[in-house]
Amino acid sequence: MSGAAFGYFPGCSGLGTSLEYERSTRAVCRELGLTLWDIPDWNCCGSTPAHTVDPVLSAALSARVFAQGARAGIRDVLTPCPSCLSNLRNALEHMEDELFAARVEALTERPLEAGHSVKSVLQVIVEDVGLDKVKERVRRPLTGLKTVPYYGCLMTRPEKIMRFDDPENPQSMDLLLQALGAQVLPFPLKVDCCGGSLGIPVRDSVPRLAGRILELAGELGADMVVVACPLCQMNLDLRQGQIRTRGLDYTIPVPYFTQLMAYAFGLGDEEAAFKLLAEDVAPAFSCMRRRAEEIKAEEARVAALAAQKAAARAGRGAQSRANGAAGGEA
Amino acid sequence: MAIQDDIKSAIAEALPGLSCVIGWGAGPEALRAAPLFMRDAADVDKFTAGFLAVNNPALFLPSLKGAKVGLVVKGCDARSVGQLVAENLVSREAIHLIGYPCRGVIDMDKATAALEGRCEPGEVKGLREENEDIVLDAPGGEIRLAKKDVAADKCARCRYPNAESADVFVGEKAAPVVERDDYADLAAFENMALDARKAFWEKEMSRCIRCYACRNACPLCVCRDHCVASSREPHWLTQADGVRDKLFFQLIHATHLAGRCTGCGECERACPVGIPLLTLKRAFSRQVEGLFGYTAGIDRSTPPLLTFKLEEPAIKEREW
Amino acid sequence: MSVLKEKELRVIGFLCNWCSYGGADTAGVGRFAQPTDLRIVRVPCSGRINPLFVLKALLGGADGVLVSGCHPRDCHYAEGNFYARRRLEVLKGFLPVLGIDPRRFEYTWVSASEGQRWQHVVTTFTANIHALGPASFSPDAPELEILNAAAR
Amino acid sequence: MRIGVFICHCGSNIAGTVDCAAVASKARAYPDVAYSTDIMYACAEPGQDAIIAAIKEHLLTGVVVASCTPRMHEPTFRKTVERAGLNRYMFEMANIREHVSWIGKDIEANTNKAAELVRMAVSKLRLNRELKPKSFPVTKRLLVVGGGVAGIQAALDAADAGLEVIMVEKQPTIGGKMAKLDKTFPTVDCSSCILGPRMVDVAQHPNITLYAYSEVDSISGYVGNFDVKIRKKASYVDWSKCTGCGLCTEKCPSKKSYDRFNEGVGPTTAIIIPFPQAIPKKASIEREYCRQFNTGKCGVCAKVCPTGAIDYGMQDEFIDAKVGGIVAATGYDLMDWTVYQEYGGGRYPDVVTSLQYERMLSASGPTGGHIKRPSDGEEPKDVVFIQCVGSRDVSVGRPYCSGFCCMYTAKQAILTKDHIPDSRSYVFYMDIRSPGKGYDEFTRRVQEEYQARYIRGRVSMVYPKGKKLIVRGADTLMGAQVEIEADLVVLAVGAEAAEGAPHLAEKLRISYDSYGFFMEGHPKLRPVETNTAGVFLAGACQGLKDIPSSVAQGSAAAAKALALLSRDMLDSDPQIASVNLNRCVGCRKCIEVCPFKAIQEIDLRGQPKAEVIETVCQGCGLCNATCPQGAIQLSHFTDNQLLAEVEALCRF
Repeated sequence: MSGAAFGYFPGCSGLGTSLEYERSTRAVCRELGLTLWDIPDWNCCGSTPAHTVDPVLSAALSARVFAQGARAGIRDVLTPCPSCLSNLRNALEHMEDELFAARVEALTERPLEAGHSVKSVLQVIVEDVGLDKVKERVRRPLTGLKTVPYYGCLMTRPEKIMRFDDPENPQSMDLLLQALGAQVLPFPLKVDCCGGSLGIPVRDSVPRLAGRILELAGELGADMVVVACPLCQMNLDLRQGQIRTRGLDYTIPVPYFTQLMAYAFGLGDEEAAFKLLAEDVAPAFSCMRRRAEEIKAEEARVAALAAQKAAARAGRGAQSRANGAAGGEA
Repeated sequence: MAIQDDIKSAIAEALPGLSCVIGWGAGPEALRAAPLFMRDAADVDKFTAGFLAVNNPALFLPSLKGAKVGLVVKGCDARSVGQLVAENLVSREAIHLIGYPCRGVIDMDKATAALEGRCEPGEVKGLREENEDIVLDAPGGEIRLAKKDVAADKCARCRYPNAESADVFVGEKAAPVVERDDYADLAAFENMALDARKAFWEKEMSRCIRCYACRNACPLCVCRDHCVASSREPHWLTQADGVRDKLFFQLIHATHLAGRCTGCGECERACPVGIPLLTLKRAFSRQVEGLFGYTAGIDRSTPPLLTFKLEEPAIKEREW
Repeated sequence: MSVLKEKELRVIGFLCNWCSYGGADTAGVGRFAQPTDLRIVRVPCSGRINPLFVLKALLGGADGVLVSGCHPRDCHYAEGNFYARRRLEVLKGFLPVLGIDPRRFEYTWVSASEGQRWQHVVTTFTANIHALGPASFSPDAPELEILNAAAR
Repeated sequence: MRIGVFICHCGSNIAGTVDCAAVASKARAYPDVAYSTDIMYACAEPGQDAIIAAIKEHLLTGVVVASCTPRMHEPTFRKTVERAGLNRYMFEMANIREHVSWIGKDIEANTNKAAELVRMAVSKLRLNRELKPKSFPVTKRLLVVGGGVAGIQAALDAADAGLEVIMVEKQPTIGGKMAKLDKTFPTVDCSSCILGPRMVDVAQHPNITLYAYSEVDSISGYVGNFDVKIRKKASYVDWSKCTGCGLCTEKCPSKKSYDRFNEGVGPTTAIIIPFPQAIPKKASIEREYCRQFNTGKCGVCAKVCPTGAIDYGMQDEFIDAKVGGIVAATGYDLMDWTVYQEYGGGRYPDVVTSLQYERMLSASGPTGGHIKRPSDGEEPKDVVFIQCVGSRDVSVGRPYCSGFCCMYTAKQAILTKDHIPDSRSYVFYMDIRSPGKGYDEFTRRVQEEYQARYIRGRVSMVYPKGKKLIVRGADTLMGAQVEIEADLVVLAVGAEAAEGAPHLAEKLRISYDSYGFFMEGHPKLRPVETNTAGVFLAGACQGLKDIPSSVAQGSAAAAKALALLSRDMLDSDPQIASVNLNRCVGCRKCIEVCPFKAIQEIDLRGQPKAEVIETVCQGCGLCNATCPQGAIQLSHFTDNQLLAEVEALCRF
């Protein structure tokens, strides 16, 4: 589906803590032929602070986003942030109830027409663009990079709201990373909780929960934990120092899948934006390159061996033919 | 007419092996032919075919069981025979069909209307066919009418002008008038609102005199003396002179013909008060053709309402 | 005899004994509340239903007719509902030519275990009939006599 | 005609929302009604006596009872009117309970509706005719479909009573699920020790013919005289020659076959005898794993077989049998639990099903009765049992309780401790369901004596970490999350009707629910009968149940079958079609559509006519709806009777 256009909703973190996600997403979408129109004068989706206290207010915030989009002729919205996606989807879902919609519209003072949709960047790349198209764009394959994909709790759940991938064992990011050439390790904690926003009221929760994820990633021998959610990324990356004080004995970079895509597509440092991560990706990439060399050498060895065998077979065949011919003469 | 003579020879040739051959001969008036039962050469001389050969000779078949009979048939007549055969109501072996290319038959209501102000149909003394016209020998001189203006409605949507199943076919086959029946007449009828359709039938049926000519003219109405219209066991109809019972009789007739009616139109032609009875039957035929792809009198398979499929691809059952 | 004025419409059901009548029983045993309009005629099999019963009911003043049998392949008599499916589908498409809204007639399949489904079917069908309102098909009703007289 | 109408209160079941007295009083105005009253319980003895008294006092010739569904008490009241001297078919019922009082609370509407239903019944009754049954001979032979414990019980009981029995079993051996179990609850006695002798009894019983590795291909006919076609599947071993020595299974070179009997715990050979106590103890070849079939080269079994029993060219064989009754005992299967991705969806070898665990516990199983982790063969120390995997879980479409998992999980926890004394068992449960003799005591023992740790809560996730499996769940009693490092996880996988059950139901013409379980005739009063005369149910095919209940139902089904087949002649239902020869025009349409070939063409003075074969007609009425002139009428459901009901409802 090349040439498609979406209204783009970066979400609050896109302007702050997840600038690297934002930049790489825009770059990757451009490369894949997706046009992104910024929704004019967008506002908070109504996530955590609002929806925990007032579902109507929360939906009203989302509804205003759609209404702003509609003014610019936008119906289909794209957002990188699963939390925003969840809230925007929930708002659309709840507003199918007329009574609820009326309460929301009393706040927004404008009715929301039907026909709006919202999808995640991940879903659009995997389902609408397709992995074949992604593969075509790869200039610098991630051969030798050991990754674990981490989807977080919201990307596929609740199932009937998100309607994307398997809720308990999603595969889309696994397949996407494979398409980029990376090695993907089966990661049982891919939808486990990282602590989310609980890290603010219950400080201890994030080191414990995020720690568990990082620990298993390390045990499996991963070079990177690849994420799709700004909050997960923050918990796993920014708080890694904290987690290390509680026993984690290594560092592991936590990039967004879009950053790896930007790298694999051969885009510049500015667009891959690895510099904005807390944990350095450089050691992981040098590991990758070393392993890539090894893989290359091994492949060459196997090819040489095969060639040798083939030559030997050919030689034997020639000899036996020669023998046969000789026998015939005799 | 050369073709008429050819048909006569075909009849004469077949007659020795048959108890009789049914065709058409002179009727009470010059514009009306009547069924002719031919048993010898003198009878054969009286035979006429052509634009006045209106009656469907298949009507007589079920009552002539036991002896081999010959029938001169138009395409639509042959369909009636075909359907009777498909339902095992008559045996194909006991019938000798002589077919000829039919180029339409007269609709007396239309002819009467066309002659309005010029003469009464009964005053016409003779008729000859000239290509696409008929020329009437009327008291005030010859009257020329275009066939298409006075032909039966069914002829304008004729798909099978030639009796394809005939044992002997005389003459060059005629081209079908249409390739498929689009039921445009029904579609036009259904342009009326539902309530208007109801009112239409209520008004039409109020004229019915319960003479059952429609039933008696139908070649596929094989119940004959055992029609439920006059039965107490089962007692589907009262004898009350109300629109409801009159309409219900037509619904019984149409329902019994669902998937069987070949559209010969004899019911409607026979109706003395001019109720458009074929419309009801065609509504069923449209359903059956659409759902089961079955054309009565042409398909040799079991009639669709006497069989079934485990999966019915054309039936979209409603979700609840 | 009549339905309750302003409250009910005349809804007649033909149900096969083995599946749908049992399903309606199961709904009753489960106390699944349903509208009161429906009156059920019990027949051994949906194949027993001559489409003329449906037409008789509709001409006789029924506002809606519902037929229900065993699910295809589950017929107690092996094949009855297969024939019913063809005949009733043909009938449904015939009704409009008479000026009867085809939504006034539905046929469906409900098994003896599907009490909840039966409740859903009855509730939905009755609601649909109420949305359509009373059938105006009333040949021989007094006002029609007047209409007919006018036509004559 | 003089009709009596009785409006039953059914205690408050009807009278609670229907004004029964008002209905009775309205009914007095209906045509031919000579007597009408309301009555407290029509079906109770005083009620029946009152009906009989009224028939005699008011010289009634027909009776309408308005009460519950005719599917419940029509036979009861027919007998009542018969006792009063009326023909049993001079009776009609109006269903004012299931179809009126129980589905709405509007007394005005209910009373009006009840009165209308009574009017319909009266209208129909006025056209009822006396009907007399005909009798026909019975085939005294019983077919039992399924050779699990329920089928075995039914077959042995019937055979012991002198009935000929044919048993058809889909697998190469009888024994069913019980044969796979190591021990049984709550006695912890050896499953094969109690089942084995009964299996041998089946094989040796002179009245039982066993067709193993066979399926019911088709069934036609009706109660007393079913015609059954049995498909004997090709086993590629001539069982008349096979001695069950097992040499072929030792020498077979394809050793990677899926072991069906052992639930895939360890592989097996392509030619197999399922287990040492199999009945019949005969070898069969699993074609998809056999080298001979896949490559055309091997033939080892044929070479080593001392009796030359191997026959690679064998074809399926069909056997026709005539039986009078049928017991369906097809049991259950485990649901496909791999939908639970949170438990690994089948990706983690050390997450096993309860039935696989049974095979590990069994001394005759592939591990020789040693509990070993499938991944590395090590003995587990921490074993976690997760209950309700596919039971009571709406999210996977399984809202029902499988019934026996609580108990076998307790048993497996005990056996785990017996096998590995220093092991620890953890059981995640929702509720402990143990209503049975000695059952609750058993689940208490496993906690108190065997120190199994019972944790009330669901497991949200199982994932591997190193050599361990981390089991994370809720402890709802503590209000806390728990994580257990397990060596082995056993899932109590929910059960569903056996694969293919709906197909068999269609052949038997019985109903089944959305999970494939067969419908009993009445949930309380006819638990082993079906609505199809002559077809009975035993065991888990009707609904999940444990071994004692399955055995009890096997015996019950046998008793019902014996009651039926002890008679030499059966009365045919007179509610069948008949032809009015005067009206029949011999068009053959009825013959064409009859599903039972119950109508034949006869010649009446040179005219073809239809004639109903009375013992073959099943009374569906398809012919009646097909005959244009209404010459063929279904007695008791004639056109006139149905028209009378319709007209009773019509406005005009």
